[in-house]
This record gives sequence, C-alpha cells and structure tokens, in this order.
Amino acid sequence: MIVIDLILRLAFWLLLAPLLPGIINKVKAWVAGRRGPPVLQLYYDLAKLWRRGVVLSNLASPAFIAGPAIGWMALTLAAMLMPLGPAGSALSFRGDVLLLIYLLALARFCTAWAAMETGSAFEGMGAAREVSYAVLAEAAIIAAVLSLSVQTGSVSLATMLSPSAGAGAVLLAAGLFVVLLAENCRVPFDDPNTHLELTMIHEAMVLDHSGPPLAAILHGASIKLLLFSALLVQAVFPMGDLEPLAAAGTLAAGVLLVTLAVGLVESLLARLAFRHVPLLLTTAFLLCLFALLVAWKGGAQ
Amino acid sequence: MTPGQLLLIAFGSLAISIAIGFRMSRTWLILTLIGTISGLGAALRVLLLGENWAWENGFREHAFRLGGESLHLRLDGLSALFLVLVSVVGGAGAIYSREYWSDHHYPSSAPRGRAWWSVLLLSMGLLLMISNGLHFLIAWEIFAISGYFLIMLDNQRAAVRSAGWLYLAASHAGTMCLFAFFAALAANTGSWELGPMRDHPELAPLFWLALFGFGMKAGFFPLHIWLPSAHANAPSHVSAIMSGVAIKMGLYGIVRFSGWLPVPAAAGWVVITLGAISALLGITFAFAQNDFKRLLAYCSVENMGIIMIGVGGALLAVSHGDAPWGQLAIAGALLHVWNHGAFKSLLFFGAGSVLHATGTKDMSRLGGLWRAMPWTAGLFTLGALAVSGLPPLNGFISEWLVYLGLFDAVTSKASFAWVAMPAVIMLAMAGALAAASFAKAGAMIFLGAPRTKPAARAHECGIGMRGPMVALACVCAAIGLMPVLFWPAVSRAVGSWYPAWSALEMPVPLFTLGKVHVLLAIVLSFVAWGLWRKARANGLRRGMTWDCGYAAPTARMQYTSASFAGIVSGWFRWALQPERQTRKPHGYFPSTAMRLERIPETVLERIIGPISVLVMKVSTGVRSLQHGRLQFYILYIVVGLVALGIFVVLGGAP
Amino acid sequence: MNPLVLIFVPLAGALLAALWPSDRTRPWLLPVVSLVHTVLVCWLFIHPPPVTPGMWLGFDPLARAVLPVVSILFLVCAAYAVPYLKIRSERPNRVFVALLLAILGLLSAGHQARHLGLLWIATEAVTLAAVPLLHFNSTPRAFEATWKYLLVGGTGIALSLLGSFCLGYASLHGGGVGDLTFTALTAQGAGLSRPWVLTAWVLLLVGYGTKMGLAPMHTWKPDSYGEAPGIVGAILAGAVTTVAFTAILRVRSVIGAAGEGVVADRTLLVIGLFSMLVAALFLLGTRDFKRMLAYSSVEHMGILSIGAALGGAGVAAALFHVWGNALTKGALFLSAGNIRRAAGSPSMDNVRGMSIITPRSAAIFVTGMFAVTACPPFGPFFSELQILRAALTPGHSHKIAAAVFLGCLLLAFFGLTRIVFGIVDGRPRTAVRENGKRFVETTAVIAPPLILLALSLWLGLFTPQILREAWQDVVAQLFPAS
Amino acid sequence: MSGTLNLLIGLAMGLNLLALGSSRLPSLIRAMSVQGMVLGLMPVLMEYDSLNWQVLAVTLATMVGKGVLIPNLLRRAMRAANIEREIQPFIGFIPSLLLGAGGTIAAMALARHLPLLPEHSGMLLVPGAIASVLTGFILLIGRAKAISQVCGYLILENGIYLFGLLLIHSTPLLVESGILLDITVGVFVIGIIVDRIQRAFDSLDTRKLTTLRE
Repeated sequence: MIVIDLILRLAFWLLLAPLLPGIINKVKAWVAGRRGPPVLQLYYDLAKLWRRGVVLSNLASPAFIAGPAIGWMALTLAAMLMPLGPAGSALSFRGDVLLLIYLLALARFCTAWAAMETGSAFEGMGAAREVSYAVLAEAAIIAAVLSLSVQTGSVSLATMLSPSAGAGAVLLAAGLFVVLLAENCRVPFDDPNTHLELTMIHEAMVLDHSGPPLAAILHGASIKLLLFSALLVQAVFPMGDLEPLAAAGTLAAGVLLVTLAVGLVESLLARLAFRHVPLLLTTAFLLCLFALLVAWKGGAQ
Repeated sequence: MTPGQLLLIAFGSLAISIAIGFRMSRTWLILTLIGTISGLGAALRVLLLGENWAWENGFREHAFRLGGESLHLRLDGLSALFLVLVSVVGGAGAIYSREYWSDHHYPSSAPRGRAWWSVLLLSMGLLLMISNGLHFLIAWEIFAISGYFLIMLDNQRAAVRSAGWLYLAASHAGTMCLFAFFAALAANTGSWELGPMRDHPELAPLFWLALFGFGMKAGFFPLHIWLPSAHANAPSHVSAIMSGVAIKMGLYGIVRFSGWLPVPAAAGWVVITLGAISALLGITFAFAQNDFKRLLAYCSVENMGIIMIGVGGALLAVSHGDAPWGQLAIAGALLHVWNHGAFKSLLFFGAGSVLHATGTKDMSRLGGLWRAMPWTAGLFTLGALAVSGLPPLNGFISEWLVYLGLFDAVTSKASFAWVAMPAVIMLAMAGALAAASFAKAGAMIFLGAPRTKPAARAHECGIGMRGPMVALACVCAAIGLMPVLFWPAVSRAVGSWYPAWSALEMPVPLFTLGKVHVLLAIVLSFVAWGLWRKARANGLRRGMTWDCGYAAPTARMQYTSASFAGIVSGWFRWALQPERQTRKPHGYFPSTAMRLERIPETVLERIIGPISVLVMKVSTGVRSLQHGRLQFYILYIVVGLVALGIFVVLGGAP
Repeated sequence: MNPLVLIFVPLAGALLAALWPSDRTRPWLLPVVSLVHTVLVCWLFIHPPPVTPGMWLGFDPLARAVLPVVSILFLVCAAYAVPYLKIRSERPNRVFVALLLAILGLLSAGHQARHLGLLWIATEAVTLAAVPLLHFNSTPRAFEATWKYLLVGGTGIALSLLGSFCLGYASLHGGGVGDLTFTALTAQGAGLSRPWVLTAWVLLLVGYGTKMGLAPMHTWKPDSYGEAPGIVGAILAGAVTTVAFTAILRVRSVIGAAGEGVVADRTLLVIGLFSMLVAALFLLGTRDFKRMLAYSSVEHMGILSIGAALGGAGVAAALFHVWGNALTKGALFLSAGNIRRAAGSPSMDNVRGMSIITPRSAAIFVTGMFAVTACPPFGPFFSELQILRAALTPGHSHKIAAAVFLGCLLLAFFGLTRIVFGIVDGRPRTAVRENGKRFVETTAVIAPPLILLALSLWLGLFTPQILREAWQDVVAQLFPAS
Repeated sequence: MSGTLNLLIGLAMGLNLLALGSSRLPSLIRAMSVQGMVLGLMPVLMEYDSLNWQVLAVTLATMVGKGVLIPNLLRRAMRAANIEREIQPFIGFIPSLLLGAGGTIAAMALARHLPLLPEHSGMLLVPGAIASVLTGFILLIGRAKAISQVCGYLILENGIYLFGLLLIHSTPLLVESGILLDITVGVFVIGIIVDRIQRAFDSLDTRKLTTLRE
C-alpha cells in the first residue's frame, strides 16, 4: 500500500511538474497576443535532452554531473514531504518542515557547486548571486513557517497547512509569492528567457550544462515551482475543513491561479535592477515577519 | 575495566608520552593513542552504561594534597561527553601531526609540538573531571598555556608571534575573571570544593563572571577577537584541536557551572542573544574571508553561537518551570558539540593538507586542486556539507534538534519565549550563509582552474594525514545516518546537567529522521551514479568551458573569493567595514586595474585597538614621571607623605 | 639555642671575608656561611625558642614565618655568586663578599628585632651596606643609580626614624615609661595618644614603604635593580624588601592595638592598589627587562600591602606571598642576569631570540615570568588567589579593590609577556651571536635559578602544614582581633 | 632652662633660613655645621640636672660628628670638584627662603595640634624639628649640586635629631647613639659616592645624572 502510494506520488510530482512552466509561457504568449510554444514544450525538451550526449568542461570533475543529480533528487524528496491537500504527504513527522527547507538548501548547494566546476566567470557570478539571495529568502521562508506553526501550534507540515487560514494570511500570501518568484528565478528577479547572461542568476549557473544533467536541472526547477505553489496555496487557502474532493479541487485551482499570476507578473513586469533585488526580498521577509507577529499576537489574546 | 582503571591508563600513558615526545615519535604516537583510546573507553562506559565515576583521594589528611586541597575527580555524563571529543580529536590529530608536522620538515619544533600536544590532552582531560576550584584553575591555566605554545610552534614568523600573544592575552583576561569567579565561590561557600549547589541563590550573580571568563575561551562573538588569527596561524593539527575541542572547554565551563550553580533570571535571554549574534555575524565574517583557515575559524564562532542558542534556550526553559522544549534545545546543543568537533577538525585537516601541498592560505591563489588531491577534495566537500547543516549529515541533526526546541518554545506562546523567534530567523540566515561560505571555500580551493603555479603543482597528502580525515568523515556520516545510536549519550549528559531532565525520552521523529537520511543517502548516491552512467552512455565529450563562447579563457578570469562574497559583504558593510582599494581602468587602451578588498578584525581593530592605544597613552604619560631627576623623586615622597597624611586625617574615608 | 647566632655568624663571616687574602677563594665563604645560617634557621624553625616579652631580639613568630625564605634565597644566591664572581674576576670582590655576608647578618637582626629603634637601626644598616654592592660594576650608570638609591632610601629612612620617635612619644605621652619594644607598645594599646599614633603611622608607612618600594616612593627601584648585578637584585627584591614589610606588619599590629586598625588598613589598601596600578602602567611600556623586574617587584609589594590590609586570612596570604615572591623573583633575577650577560644589553630593542642563544636560561626566565604573573601552579598563584578570596569574603568584601587588583594583574601580565617573549622568541641578532667571549650556560649558573623555581613550584603545590601553621601563628600574635 | 633651649632652637631655625638663602656652598656648609654644634649642646642642657657620662659622650660625639667631621668631608669634596656656588637651583633662593619661612610658620601652627607632655610644653622642640625637616626637604628638592643636597639631607637629620630630644630622657641612649652612628656612616658613604660621582662625571651637578630613565 505504502509502496503504491509512494509510486503514485512520485509519478504525480515527476509528471505534473513540467506542466507549470508550459502554462506560464502560454499565459505570457496570450498576453503578448502570440500563439507561443505548446503547453507541453518542456516535456519535449526534457525528452530531447535526455537522449543527447554531454559536453564536459576539461576543468570539471564528476561532481559536475553528480551536482544536478543530487539537486534534482533533493527537490523530489522535498516534494515527497509536501502534503497534497487531502492526500497528505508521503511521510510526516515533527520538524519535517525543517528537513524540507534544508533539502532545498542542499539542492541549492549542489547546483552552485556544479556551477563553480567549470571555472567560468559567468557561472561563478550566477552561483554567487544564488547563494547570496538565498540568505534573505531563507529568512523569509523560516518566518513564514514560524507564523504557520504559531497559528497551528505544530511543527509538522501536515498539521501546519491543513487548518483554516490565520489572521496574517494576506501578508503571508504576498510574502510567500515573492519568495516563490525569487526562489524559482522568475521575473522580476530573473528572466528564464533572456540570454544576457550577466543579468541572470539561475540560467547563468547552468550555462555549461548539457544533456541529461541539464534535463535534471530543468525538471528539478519545475518541481521546485510546483512545490512552492503548493506550499503557498495550502498555507493561505482554508481547506482543512473541506470535503476531500473539494480540497483537491481547491488545491489544483490554487496552483493554477498561482501559475497564472506568475505568468501575468512575467508579462507585465520588467526585471528589476540587481541593486533592487535585496530590497524586494527584504520586503518579502518583512511581510512574513508581520504575518508572524500577527499570529503571535493573535495567540496572545 | 572500570572507568577508573581506564582513566589511570589514559593519564599514565599521556604523562609518559610528554617525556617521550621529545625523542621517539613512534612511541609517543602509540602512547598517545593508548591514552586517548582508553580515555574514550572510560567516557563511553559512563555515557552508555551510566556508571558515573568519582574519586577522592583516600589518603590521610595532609598526606597528598595539591595546594592544600585534596584531589577530587568525577566523571559524569557531561564531562564524559566532552571527554569523548577530546579523545577522538586528540588521537586523530596525533596521527595527523606525525606526517604533517614531521621531524623531517620541522626538526626544531616537532618534538616540542609532540610534548605540548600530550600536555594539552592531559590538561583538558583533567579539566573535565576536576571538581575543586583551585585544581580547576591549575588545569585551566596549563591547558591555556600549552595551547599557546602549540600555536607558537613556528615562532620564527612574526604573524604567528602576534597571533600567539593575542591568544595569550585574551586567554589571560578570561582567566582573571575565573580567578574572581572561583575566589568568590570559595569565599561564599567556604571551600574550594565544586559540585551541585543550586540551593545557594546568592551565588547567581557569579554566572556573569563565568560567562565572561569561559566565554573568552569559547570565543562567541564580542569575545572572539583572538580566535581567527590564532586558528589561522597555528599549525593545522593545532587549529583542528583548538577549534574543534579547546574552545569547547570554555563552553564546558559555561554549561557545567550553569548546571551546578543557580543562574540569574536574565541568563537565558543573554545567552540566546549572544548565541544568535555570534551565529549570524560569525558566519558573515567567515563568508567574507579570503584566507580559508580564517574562514574556518570564523565558522567556529558561528557554531559556538548555535550551541549557545541551544544552551540559552535550555536556561530559559529551566528558569521558567522546566518547559520541556528546553530539553531538545540543550540536547541539540550538546550533540552539536560533537558534530562541530568532528567536521571542524576534518575541515582543518583538509585545510592543512592543502596548505601542505600549496603553501598558501589565500583562496584566490588556489583552484582546481581536486585533480591533484581527490581525497582531500572529497573529504573536504563532505565536511563542507556537514558544516552547512545539510542533510543527510550530522550537522543537520543537531541543528534540527535546536530548531525543534526553539519552534516548540515559540508554539508554546509563553511570553518569555519571544526571544526564540529572532533566534530561529537568525539561525536560518546563518545556515544559508554557512552553505554559501562553504560552497565558496570548496569551489575556490578545489574547483575550476589553478590560479597560481603552486596550486598547479599540488600533490595529494600521504596516508598518515588521509587516515584521520577518513575517520572523522565516518563519524560525521555515522551521526548523520544513525542519530538514534548517539541519543542515549546525549540524554545522559543532559541528565547530569540538569537532574530533573534525566531519563530523557528520545523524540520519536529522530528515529524517522535517521531512516529518511539513510534513504536520502542511498537515493542520492544511486541517482548521481545513474546519471553519470546515462551521460556516459549518451556519449561524454570533453571540451573547453563554453563560457558564452569566449575562446581564450584564462585562470585569472575566474570568479575570486572576494567577488563571490561581494554581494553579502555589501549588505553587512556596517559590521564588516571592508577596506577597499581600487584602481579603475581608463583611457582607450586601459592599463592595469585592480581592486583589493580586506576585511578587518572589526571588533579588534575598531574597538579594542583604540582602547589599548588610550591605555598606552596613559602608560607613556605615567612613565614620563620616571625622568631621572632625583629632586623630583624626593618631591614624590613628600607628596606621598602629604597625601597619606590628609587621607589619614580624613579617617581613611574613601 | 640563642637566636643571636643568626646575626653573629654572618657578621663573623663578613669579618673573615674582609680579612681573607685571596680573591679567588674568597667567594666560597658565601655559600659556606649562608649554608650554616640556613641550617641554624631551619633548626630554630623546627624548635622555636621561647620569646620573653621584654626581649629586644627574638625568633618570634614573625621572624619564624619569614626568616627561613630569606635564608634559603640567600643561600641559593650565594651558590650563584661563586661562578658569577669567577666570571667577573676582573673586579676585586673583597668588599662585595664581606658586605653580602654583613647584609645577611643585618637582615637576620632586622627580622628578629622586637624593638622599634633596633628595627630601624638594622634596616638602615642594611640600606647602607647595600650601597657598595649596587655600584659593583662601577660604571657611571651604576654610580648614578647608587646616588639615587642612597638619597631616596636615606630620606625614607629618615622619615621612618621620625615615625619611630613619634610612636615613642605617643607611648610616652600615653604615660608609658619609654619602653619601645613592640610588646610594650601593643600592651599599652589604647593608652597611646591618638594624634601621635596616626602621625607615626603615616611617617613609618612612607618611610618603610620607601624601602619596600611602594609607589610613589619606588623611584629608586628600577635604577638600582637595573644597574646592580642580578644576584644583588635578587637579594634586594626578595630579602631586603621583606624586612621593610615585616616592619610595617609589626607597626601595624601596634596601631591596631591602639584602635586605629581600620584607618591603617585603608591606607595600606589604597597605597597597595596605587602601587599595583603604577607598576602595571610602567610594565606596559618599559623596554628594559631588568627594570621590568623592578616594576614587577613594585607590583608585588603592592600585593603584599593589600594582603596586609585585609587582615586575618589576608595577612597569612601575604606571608605566603612573601615566600612565593622571594623564590620566584630570585629565579627571575638570576636567569635575567645570565641573559643580560649573554646578550650584552638589557633592552628588548636589541635583544632577541634568546631561546636560541641561551635556551636554558630563557626557559627558566619564561617559566619564572609565568610564575610571577600568578599562573598556576607556582607559589604566587596560590597566595594571590587567597588574597583575592579574602578580599571577596562576604562579611567585609572589597569588590572594587578586587576588580582593580585583577585589572592590574592583567595589565602587568600584558607588559611582562610582551617584553619576555620579545627577547626570547624570534631570530637572534647576528651581532649577539658573534660577540667575542660567548657566555656559556654552565650548570653552576643554571642550577640556582632552577632550584628557586622548583622551590616555588613545591611551595605552591605542597605547602607544608608547618609553614601554614607558622603563618597562622603570626596572625594570631599580631592580629588577635581577626 | 627651657628659655636657653628655645633660644638655641630659634638659632637653629635661623640657621635653616641662612642655609636656604645662601648661594655659596661654604656658607651653606658652615650653617649646617653650626646647627649641628648647637643641636649637639642640647642634651646637656636638657639633662643638666641628671648629667652622666653617657650624655656627655653623646654630646661630644654629636658635636664632633655633625660639627667637624662631616663639614670637613664635604669641604674636601667641594674642593675636589672645585665648585664654589650653587648656580641656577631648581627653586631659586628667594622662593626657597619664602618657602622656608612659610614652612616655619606652618610648623608653629601644626605643632599646636600635637599634644605635648607638660615638661615639653614650653619648648619649641617640635616646631623647630618640623621646620628643619622642611628646610631639609626644600634643599633636597630645590638644589642641583650634590653637596647642597647632602647638606639638605643633614639638616633633615638635624630636625629629626631635634625631635628625638623629646625622648632623650625616657628612651635608652642606644637609640640615640645608633642614630649618630648611622648618620656618620651614612655621611661617609655619601662622601665616598660623591667622590666617585665626581670622578665618573667630573662634576657634582646632578643635572648630569639623568641617564637612567624610562
């Protein structure tokens, strides 16, 4: 039974994740009045990349390939910990939220490590930016998580996310949405489409990757996006007291909504200048912090 | 064998090895290993079988006393926990030093180094067991001074000398506080004997003395001034034991006496705050360093901060009616003592072999070493993952416990627990920064292309240095994958810290976490291997780094350590106060341009420096009174006479 | 046995030395005579003779508690003097040897003096006898140092004489019959006239404080310690200052009996702390490692007077410190003498890397430095910790004093380590390496400081109970109240 | 009898002022020696009813020591160094005179506060002693030439001796003679050192003696 559950879950995350970037691109195309690439474009790309050979820099060590693999798997396992509405999570225990956060950190570490492998200045730059902005992002996430656990008096995702939304839901939503944009390298932090390497964070880190490792990276990124949107939705929408089906529906709708929002942001906003990025992240952190304080006070009364 | 016998063997062999160390390095190594192993045995017996061991000299009154006090040793859970660390790192370092600081390379200082190493181990071991104020101070001072002489092994270098002096001065400042602490303790209780005395509320204020005195050694943030330079300039095996074990002695002091004595109400908050600050600022400074040993040293400041957060949480819980989350916090802190000891020594050993191979500590002169020294690279990477607190390694377990404690504190919504919220957030930021720092360190040292010739000519270290590193790496992995096995020891230590929490039941998730880690390890390695296979199958082509098509990349075009840390050091400019020198390129055919960035020892150079300058001014002023003119000397006598006369006439009222 | 032998044996030895024909064999008189002296002292220490109140001289508890260390220090220095005088064979040593022995006798007299006037005479005699020893090197610097020693010391002596008269007059005015033995004065107690007693206390404190070298009367110390041979420095710092300290203790007991103990203690505390502070500030900056020893001595005199000010346990600790300080300082002065001789200069500006040139002396010097800065497990550590404990006793706790005390110890440590490691570590100056006649570290010059250091260690770790009792007896006799 | 005594003490005080005011060394030395003689006489006057050989001996010794021996010693040193006068002292002569006078008045005032036995109440012993001690200090601090400093020191000792006379009746003479002995020995030593300094620096100007300093 557990095995089947695991397999289904795995399938869900692995298969569904690449859909989101497709949707985002569609939205952008639609806003811009273009036809745009098919929704399943990422699936094609992944399939193609999976069959391609690999060009390995002379300087790179085997970790150049191990890095993406570990990052990919770390994200997948993190996803396993993320409850899916009524379905709950594959495994839930006190403090699993911390494991989730640190698995994300592990993924980041490995990506950055792999990026530094080639000794390319661009990838070094990308890695530096990635790890630096992560500091603020981590702060925001932990604040958000704290506020959730203050609301619910629990430290395990399953119980943290289920009950009805707390007083700080709006703040939380805003904060987490910004974090989502930052962590997934979307506009206004990053632009997955441009190829001006200097302006990029994530894309700059994977310049030298090719073939299956690149596929792993792209797929991992899509899983991360789905993960965050699921987190955002369940943190904000009250679905603890809904029927299972309704809850599932709400979750799906919410995720779709988030994706659309991301798409709209991407098509309406321009990239921020780098010196403004920390400002925006700090704002996100402050939003989550306020959410936390609201939750704390709310409990005190 | 009983702990007593084991300890006898340990101290005996170490004592002999002091004398032996000057001559026979092999015998010395064997003796030291016997000593450390039996010490480890004794500690484990106490920790696992829970047979606390105590010994008072049964001789006649006045028969055999040191300084008029009869010897009293005791080895309980807490001491044993630290003793394990001393034994493991002490033994590993002894092996490592034999190749790293060999008679062949350092004929003059290697024998000294061996002897002082044994003295250091011996004094730390005794320190952990002595329960008499006078003897504690003796062991403490011997420990401090042996550390000094170990740092000074290479005392021909001026940098080493100044670092050593700074260490000695700071350490003595701490010791003076401890003088006051123990003297006041003895004056209040009427005896030098130490032990549980929570029932003397009047002793509570002494905690501040202990906090400063021991904190000086523990090196948390404002008191860390001596730490970076000392750890960076000492021989690497010394840095390893200094950073992995010696500073823990300061922590032992704080934990031990906060357990034995009553603590003031504010203690918990202060300690948490100090911990949080040193965690965040420590790692910020670490990230900004270019010297990888300095980076490691500052990272120790961060880790002490993490431990202090845990301890502070526990103190807070104790002072507010034994809130159960305090147990998790202190357990995490004590486990982190082991973890930090393990991975920090591993990292310093790795740093040592890099230094040994290339002769430079500057990361921006290294690079691409993984090819020449795969073992070091791999083990260093493992250490880096562990120190960044990433699963599935040991760092995560302890930080997870501390986090859990703080989260429970917050969710308990007790009004005094608010301090846990900022602590958690700062801890998280520190975690992210740690990952950043070690991504940088590993990448700058081992990845990319060699930036200088020595880096290109590097060679792998021998088995004598590799062995200890492998052993410590195994410890990291073991704690990470099987935390459950280590829980009983930690809970024993917690019990002996605060009896009310003895027989502490294991938090269930730890077991799950262990399983998850094992699964994680398997999956990750399997997938990594699989992807590698897949890439090979698809055809693996070696080529030049693409680098956006730039045809002639050179090693000097790589991102350097300073530029990697640039963003963050910009955010923390207020704390780091970086000193920048830049020469911009200009003209149509730009000539050479440069940008130097130096991170000063802010606290030392911006705060302590001016103060000491002031003191020296005063001293110079006073010294000018000794100007050699006899007439004035006699005048001084008259002045003294008159002053005393007035003082007496006023009845000596101050 | 009559304690007078302690005085007459050395004086006879001095006479013999003055008449002894040969410069080459004369130095051997020193160890021989002082060995006899030490044996006698130890014998008296174990079988203390009865002390009748009226005696002017007697092996009383205070003498019993202090004289042994003086004798031991002297013995070791005498043993060191033989090789030293061999090295300095170019200088005639008749006066040197004779006066050293005379000083031993006078010191014994001073420590045993139970009479105000006698005490003063002995002290002054010691002061004057030390003069030719100071300019043994007979360089202009040595003469200058001697001149300052003579006038500053003389002034101090004069003041202490005036003080003695005042105390005498206090007793006279209080209806005393002019018996100046301490027993009589203490017995008269509250009968002494208050204004005269206070005047006497101030004058005597300044006077004997000058001999002790308390700030601000310490100015003679660095000059004379800096210019005198190491052995003379050792005896001055370890033994001669002790006489002044015991004198102050005896007077203090009289003042206490007169009911002015509180004021006396306050003055002692203030002047002690002041001396420590001044010494610490000087130590931070001075660059000459023999003058450094002088300032360190000033600091320790401050510690002694603080201990005396704390009464009871403090006084016992101070006597303990007298022992520890004498032995450790002796070791430091002798090893410093070796280093000075080998390096050819006392200034850290041109001395360096002595751990390579004179490894053994350097090792002793460093260890002695740690010992003298109250690093365990040497004697001074235990005594200073006991003083600290006395200062923090809940009943009459001097928290601020304790804080200043520790602060000064710390500053002094900074200063000492700075200088000592400055001259010990590093690469030796080539000039020093190649200077013509190399100083060889024979056992004869290494053993004495080593023995002193070992004694200091032994004293700290295994303080014999009989010694503790001797110190307690002093407290019981001089400070019956506490 | 105390009338005569006070007369002598007044004389001594006057000599103090003379010593302070004189720039020529010989007159300084002479003042000091005369003062010594005067003081030497005093025990006889104080003890004249119970006169015994001890007192006489002390008197003789004092007068010879303070009045003859020491001054000659100093004169010799002075001649050796062929210096006649004190040039540019640290404290000028007029200021030292004023200081001395002020000191004497202060001494009178201070002495009031110290209780005296009836038999001493009429005498100027205490103020005289204090005055000479002050004079001694002023000379010690204010003069540059070694010889004048020695004179200052001796005047200081005179003051103390003067004070000691308060006790001459009660305390055994051993103290007194001991003091005398010390002073003489002291002065011999001083004389020797002065001589040595004169040789080493071929001058007795203490301004030259400032090589030992921080």
